[in-house]
Amino acid sequence: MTPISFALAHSLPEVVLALGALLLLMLGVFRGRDGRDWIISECAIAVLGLAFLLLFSGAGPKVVVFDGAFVDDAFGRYMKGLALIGSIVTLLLSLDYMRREKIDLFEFPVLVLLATLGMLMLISAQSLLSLYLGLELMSLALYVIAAFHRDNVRASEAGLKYFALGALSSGMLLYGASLLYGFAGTASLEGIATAIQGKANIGVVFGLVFLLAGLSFKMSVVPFHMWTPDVYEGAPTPVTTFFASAAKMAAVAITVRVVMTAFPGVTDQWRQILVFVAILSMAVGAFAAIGQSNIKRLMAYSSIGHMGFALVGLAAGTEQGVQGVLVYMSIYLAMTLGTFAAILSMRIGDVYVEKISDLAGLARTNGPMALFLSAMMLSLAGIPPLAGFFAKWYVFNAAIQAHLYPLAVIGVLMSVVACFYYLRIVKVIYFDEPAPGFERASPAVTAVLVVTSLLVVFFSFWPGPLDVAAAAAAKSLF
Amino acid sequence: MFGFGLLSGLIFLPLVGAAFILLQRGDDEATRCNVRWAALITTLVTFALSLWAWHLYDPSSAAFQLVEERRWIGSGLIYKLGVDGMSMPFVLLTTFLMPFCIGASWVTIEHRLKEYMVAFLVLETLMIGVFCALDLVLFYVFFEGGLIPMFLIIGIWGGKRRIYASFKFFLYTLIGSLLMLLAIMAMYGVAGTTDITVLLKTNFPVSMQKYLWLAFFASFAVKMPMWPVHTWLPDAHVEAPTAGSVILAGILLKMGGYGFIRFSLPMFPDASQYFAPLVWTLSIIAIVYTSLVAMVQEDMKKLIAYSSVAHMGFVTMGLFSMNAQGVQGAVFQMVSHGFVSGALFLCVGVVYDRIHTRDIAAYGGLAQRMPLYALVFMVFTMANVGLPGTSGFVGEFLTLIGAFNANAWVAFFATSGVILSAAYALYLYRRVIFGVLEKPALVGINDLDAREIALFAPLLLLTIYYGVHPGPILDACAASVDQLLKGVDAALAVTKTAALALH
Amino acid sequence: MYTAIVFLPLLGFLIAGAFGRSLGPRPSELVTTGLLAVSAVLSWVAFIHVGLGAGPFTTPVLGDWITSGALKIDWALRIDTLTVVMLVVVTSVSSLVHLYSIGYMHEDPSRPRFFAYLSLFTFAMLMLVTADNLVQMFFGWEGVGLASYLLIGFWYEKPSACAAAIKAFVVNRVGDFGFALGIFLVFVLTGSVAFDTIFAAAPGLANKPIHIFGLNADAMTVACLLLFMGAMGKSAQFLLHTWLPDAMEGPTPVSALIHAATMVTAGVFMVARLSPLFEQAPAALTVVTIVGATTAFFAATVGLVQNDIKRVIAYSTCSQLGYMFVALGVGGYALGVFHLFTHAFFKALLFLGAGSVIHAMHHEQDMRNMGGLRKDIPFTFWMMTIGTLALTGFPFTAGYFSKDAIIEAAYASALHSNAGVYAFLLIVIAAGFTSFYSWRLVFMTFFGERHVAHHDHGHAHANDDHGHGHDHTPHESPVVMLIPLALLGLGALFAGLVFSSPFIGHGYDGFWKGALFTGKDNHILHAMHEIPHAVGYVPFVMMLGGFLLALYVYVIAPGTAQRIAASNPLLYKFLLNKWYFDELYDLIFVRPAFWLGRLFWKGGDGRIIDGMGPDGISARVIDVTNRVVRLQTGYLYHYAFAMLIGVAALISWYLVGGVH
Amino acid sequence: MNVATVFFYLFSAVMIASAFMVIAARNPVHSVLFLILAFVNASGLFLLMGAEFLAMILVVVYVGAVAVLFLFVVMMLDVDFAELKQGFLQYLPIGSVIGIVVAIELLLVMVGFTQSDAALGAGAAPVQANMSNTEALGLVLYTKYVYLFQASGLVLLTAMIGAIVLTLRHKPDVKRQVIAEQNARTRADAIEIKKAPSRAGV
Amino acid sequence: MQIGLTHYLSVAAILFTLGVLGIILNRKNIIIILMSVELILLSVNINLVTFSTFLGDLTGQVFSLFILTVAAAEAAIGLAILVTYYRNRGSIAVEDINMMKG
Repeated sequence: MTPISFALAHSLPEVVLALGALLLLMLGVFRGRDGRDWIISECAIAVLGLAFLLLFSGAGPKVVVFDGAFVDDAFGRYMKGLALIGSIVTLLLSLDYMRREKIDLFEFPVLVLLATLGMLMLISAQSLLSLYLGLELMSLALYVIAAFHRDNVRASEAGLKYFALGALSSGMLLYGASLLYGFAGTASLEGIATAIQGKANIGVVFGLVFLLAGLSFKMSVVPFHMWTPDVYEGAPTPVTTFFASAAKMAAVAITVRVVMTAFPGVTDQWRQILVFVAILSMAVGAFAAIGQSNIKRLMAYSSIGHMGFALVGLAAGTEQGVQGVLVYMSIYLAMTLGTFAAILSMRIGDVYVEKISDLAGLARTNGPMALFLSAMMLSLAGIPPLAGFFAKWYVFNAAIQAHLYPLAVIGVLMSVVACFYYLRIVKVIYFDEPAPGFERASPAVTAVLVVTSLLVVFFSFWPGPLDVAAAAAAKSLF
Repeated sequence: MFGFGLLSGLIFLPLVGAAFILLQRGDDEATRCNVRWAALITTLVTFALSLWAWHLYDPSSAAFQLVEERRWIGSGLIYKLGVDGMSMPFVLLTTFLMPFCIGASWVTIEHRLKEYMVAFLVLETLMIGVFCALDLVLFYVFFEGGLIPMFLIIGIWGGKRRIYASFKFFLYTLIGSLLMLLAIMAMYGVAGTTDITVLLKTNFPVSMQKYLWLAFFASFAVKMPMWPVHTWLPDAHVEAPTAGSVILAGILLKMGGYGFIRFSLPMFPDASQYFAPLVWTLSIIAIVYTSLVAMVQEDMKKLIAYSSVAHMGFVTMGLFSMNAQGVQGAVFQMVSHGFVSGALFLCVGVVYDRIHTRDIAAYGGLAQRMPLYALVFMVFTMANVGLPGTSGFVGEFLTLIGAFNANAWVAFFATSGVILSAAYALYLYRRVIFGVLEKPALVGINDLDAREIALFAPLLLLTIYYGVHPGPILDACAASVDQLLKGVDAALAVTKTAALALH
Repeated sequence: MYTAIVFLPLLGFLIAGAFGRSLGPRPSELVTTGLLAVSAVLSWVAFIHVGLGAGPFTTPVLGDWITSGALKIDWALRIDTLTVVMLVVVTSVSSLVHLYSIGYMHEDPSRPRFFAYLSLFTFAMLMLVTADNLVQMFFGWEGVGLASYLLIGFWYEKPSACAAAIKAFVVNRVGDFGFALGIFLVFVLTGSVAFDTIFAAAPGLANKPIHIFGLNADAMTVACLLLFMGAMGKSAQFLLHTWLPDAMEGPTPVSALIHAATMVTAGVFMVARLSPLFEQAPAALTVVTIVGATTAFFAATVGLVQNDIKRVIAYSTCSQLGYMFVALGVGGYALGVFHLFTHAFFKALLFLGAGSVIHAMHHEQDMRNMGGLRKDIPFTFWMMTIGTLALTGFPFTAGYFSKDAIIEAAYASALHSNAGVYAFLLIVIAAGFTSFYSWRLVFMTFFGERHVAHHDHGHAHANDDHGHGHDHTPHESPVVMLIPLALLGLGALFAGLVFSSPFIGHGYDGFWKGALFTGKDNHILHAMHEIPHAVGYVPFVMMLGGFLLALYVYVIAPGTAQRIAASNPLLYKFLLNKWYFDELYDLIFVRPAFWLGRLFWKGGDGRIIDGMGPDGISARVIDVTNRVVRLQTGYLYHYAFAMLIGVAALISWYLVGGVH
Repeated sequence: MNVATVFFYLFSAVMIASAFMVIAARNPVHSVLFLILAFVNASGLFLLMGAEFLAMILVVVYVGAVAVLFLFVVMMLDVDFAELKQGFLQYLPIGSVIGIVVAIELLLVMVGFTQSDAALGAGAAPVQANMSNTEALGLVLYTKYVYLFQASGLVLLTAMIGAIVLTLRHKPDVKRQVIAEQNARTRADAIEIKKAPSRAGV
Repeated sequence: MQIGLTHYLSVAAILFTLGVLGIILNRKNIIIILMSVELILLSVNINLVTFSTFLGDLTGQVFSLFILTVAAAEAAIGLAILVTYYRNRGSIAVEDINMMKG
């Protein structure tokens, strides 16, 4: 048994987050409720930033600690980095919004910290037990912040739907986990792989189905996606950002880790499931989004579609595929954060608006923002030379190299359909007659929008680092 | 140049201009003037630079020249540029046509001028990139990226149905290209790289070639456009602003043909041979069918757009006849069509700017008030018809002779297009230029002004010059075409031997 | 010198075209006419030098044009006897027409344009006749087509002129379609398009089979037929003749130059030029004969009943071209060229004379509105009479030598071929018709009652301001118009007499020096002298018959014509409507083309391609979207149900499909 | 058929029946009560399998806390129960068909459920024969599973924060006991003595 | 007849299905959904304990223990959200929760 200090050294970011959350909670409680300032949020950002920096302290080969519950490897660090970025940006974006909506309670950053902690635990989970606990820590915090605008009926409806279905999905995941445990006699992912020994058993496959169903819910892929549009629409916008960014990173990371670590020998089995949900997700994401008029809802369907694309890479089941997923998620993160930053800039007076038609003629009322948002949309559509294209290149390339031709063909066809609604937004921005202009966005929001846009637009000039990092991360899983 | 080569400079120079324009503040007349001049100077300097590149280029060599290469993504994808005989003419065509586009928009674009010029300059970057890229993915990036500025150009500054047209244009071309993207990935799987120079030497299995060929075909056929995937073109042309139509017809269509020469023929020779009858059939249908359709059009731009489809039919037919005349003729036809159809769209633009309609029925008798215009229009109409002595003839003649060499029936039907092209082009000319000037709107119409003359004069001279002396273009691509065909023949011979060995 | 001959008209065109508007009409006229006159003089020099003297055949290369793979095309001038004959014809007639036009067009505001076009035409025609390869010939070929188009449509305000212009161009293109294919085939067969190479290769290609268009055929026959199709178009032969009468919409000098003397004979020139090829393709020659004879007959019948003075001459041209092709078809290339040569003079004379008449009548062209003009315009009358005599083959005029020779040659050929019999019969009949309609023209125009008084002046030329400000009495034309008439009159009278010996007589070999190729079995020139004398008189008899009949019908017993027409209404209508060719073509080509175009556009592009393609797909996408969106009901239990169905589907998939 | 078997069937049957009643009962209060019954029977099944500690926890935590919480909320929300529960049947057929299919498929698999050859003894925490269930759990919970134990602590903390942040309301006009203030009160500021004139009325 | 793995697993499977059905078939009361979730978790617990017993491995029981913990937390949060919703909407009928759809 390794000394606890060793284990803690490898889980430093998590430790920092846990302690930070507790400290900030106390700080918040003792400061009292009347001081509605956001110093807690800024401290939380600092804590997350510290955790992000600490990720790089642990660069090294794969290490499993806490009796097989926790793994520290390049893959985990990569995805944790993404999740942390998502959290940091979420808090940045929330500062202004929460104040204006008068829900700037100190619990929010604390809950975000706890959720992020859950995500990191989830990403590092090496057994079904830690997977479940990480997932629940994340989910419970997310349920709460979805309904955080407690006087808003939409927010509480969003929280309620998210909770009820989330609980169902946890149940499914647990049922699957129990079957896997029963088959393998151990909850360790590597132990399961050893037990399976490359031969698929119907019980194992059932366990796999239920487990992946649970995870699919968190990734919001079809048919476990139904909560997504409602929750995205109803939840406060920064929370939606959080769902679409950090939470997705964690869910995808653990899915990748589960199938790669626990089921490496039965690729054919889980690939069928992934292909099934990937195709459905791409299709539903593409088709349903066309009918939307609320931009948050549209982004929900968009994220569903994008998860489908990411899973195309995973379905390849190769190192290349995992690299593709990593690159895809990184670029998707930038695009999502940028888009939500733009959505958070859509404010008329003190009211945040969410209709796509509110963007009409933005090019003439706010040229730079129009440019940035259009870049985001076209990148989401996967049009070169924007970053979104390279994301698609990686995953589809992996699928092609794995000879998943029909999947790839369906994928590109769906991306054409999806392209339609992204283009429609560009059309609204550039071609339509102007609607009333928006107020000046807060510096943090503007900064996020500018930085992500530059990343997306100029990614093709310097894609090397991301490629290298993702390749290294993917390698650590094999 | 900052560690990059001439071609990089060529590609990114317009971007510099675009950045400069973006930095301009305000919307007063002085700023507009600055923006116009900045755009014009950028395109002119780019053109000058491309002439310098042409000067450095050695037409007698079939190798890629002015090559530059750097790491890009991972192991397989590189940033590699270079030109050979098949791309050099197109680079020049692009840089040559751009100043005309800027000039054509000088006074007609009044709102959102800055964005307009930026869109065009970005488009220029992407178009030059397409013809210079020596990495398949890099090519794809440029190829596909061009959709964005064009989408905006049609959508913002277009006509009544601009939104329909811009979406149709975008999605239509996108769907084809994405299939090509998959094929690129498959090729990457075989060769482990997307370096075009390596891929040109890679022998793809025959069965795989067919799928790859079809995927590439899906993209290029839409772009060309070939029948029956041509319907986006008339809509896009009709709605686009004049300069947009010029670029669309002048350069964007050529990307499809360029793709066929650069990829389909040399990389998939067996499949090309296998599918040649299909291409021929489609080309013939394109020529005859669209010519007939052109005849009954009531919108000038639409008519010219349909005629573009027919002319591109000659290109594809020539390419897949797979002999020197056919391929060289196709290259020439593309270049020539670049400025002829571009000029025709400019012609339409001239009267559109004055009367604001493209309805043929709204015109008639323009010769009376606009003799100069009538002359210019006549020359380009004749070039469009393929009259010997204009550049339009050389390409048509060479492609036809090439096709005749490959299959007499193909040439037979395609040649009948020559009759039809005369019919629709002259019919248009008659309805617009001839007749009595009796429409009240036309009574006060003015002839070409100095700016317009300056626009047309170079095009007109080139049309005639290349008609009687097409040597510069034909020579430029001769060596490369020769090498291409040798490669194709060698590959076909290998396959044939293998097939014989099996029996 | 040769370069100067060819390019001086181009220079004239450029000067008049580019600077005509600033120079003004008069300088443009003078420059173009002057340059052309120089060119004409030089041509005669060349003719004497090369044709009559011992000047060498040369082909100065001006530069390269198209080089692609094995295909190499140069800009070059091929100078041999055939060329110089054509040079002389073209430049002489052209310069005379230029001169004539100064008078004829003197009230038209667009004179610089007109003269520019004329010079452009001349340049193109010269390029055609000096071509050293098929493609350069094609260049000139299409160039003259363009000039013809421009000149026919010169009065662009007239819808009929515009229509005629397009018709001329398009019908010519139909011929060019064959010509182009012919060029391709020749290139495939010989690997070159240069005449020297082709001619050298031709004997080796005789009787060579080729698999083309899905059938096995004789290579040379196919090639020659395709090339001949081009000739048919340009020379307005039967089936492709419809454009020529309509082309009379152009100003009359144009008709004289292009549609009588030069351009329409390009087909004849082409076949003569390609005689080495045609000699290897007897079957093709047979076709040439038949087409020529049919045209000669057909055009003559139609010419019998036309009322428009220019149309009569136009049909006459058509008919005479048929004669030329008969000559070529039976192997008498020199005969064809000779007739071409003489025809140029008398037909140009007739047209210019007709122009003079029209000028006198203030642009009235309908002969029914004329009559009795003999006294008003005597000079024109006499010139027209000379022309008619030449045309009908009155002894020792130009036509007598050339046309009668053709009839004799046809008879000679009839001795051993059915096509020859056919040709002989038809052209003999046509000779009679020719005489009849020619004299009919003269009688209707210059004799009888005056009908000028009641003609509707503004009707035919609504936009032509010519004649305004004049009184409406016929008047003789100005001198600039009469000089060309006189010169051409001389030609019409004496060209035959002077040149028959070198062209088709004893000076044959010394004159042509191999520019025309005749196979070793081709003895037609010899054979035609061996025919019975009786045959020699047949043309004369036919001419006389025609003359007398016309005299009776139009002078002695006016009104007979109407009676004959009334008693044979069907035949009359059939002829008057030119055998209904225009209507037929309209019915089977033009209308279906437009109909198809509309069908393809609305039905093909609109309904099928767009309907099934982009529009259809986007509509389906919207349908799917609506359905998918409706699934998102907002109800928790539906959401949960979807999850359950997902899981159920997956586990059923594995349970039913088994674990793979 | 031994006693264990009998009890198995008894517990199972009652549990399933009450589970069915949980979802089928018209009155939510009844549902909660049936839920408690189901938990108790499950706890019996646990006992049969020798998981005594879990059985107790189930009764204590679930029946004692969670179920009561449910009951509390059901009562508190004061919903008109008579109105609820309609429309259950209209949706029954398709839902139950799918449900039954799932159940049958699950049963099919469960009946044939086999464990990996490597499974026996592969576990991380084998049961020690000489140790009670509670003791064994206690031994591993704070050692092997300390990480998870801490994590579950955080989960509970989160739930706590969540419940508070969502439901706690500060009503400005509600009076609260502030002890410091109470203690700080003096007679002087609490009482005021006023001379009231007699017989003058108030 | 010995009561084996299969029996317990079957009972758990039925319970699981009932739990899921409870969520799907319920129309009126959101609390029933929360209870159905508890049923599902119970079935999982039965599974885990069964496996734990039959494998002679404590992990299953530890797992089950954590599930109980988390389930309690979940119930708390679920009820909290429910209360919030009720305060906003005045109803907890499942059919009323459809402000957002499409």
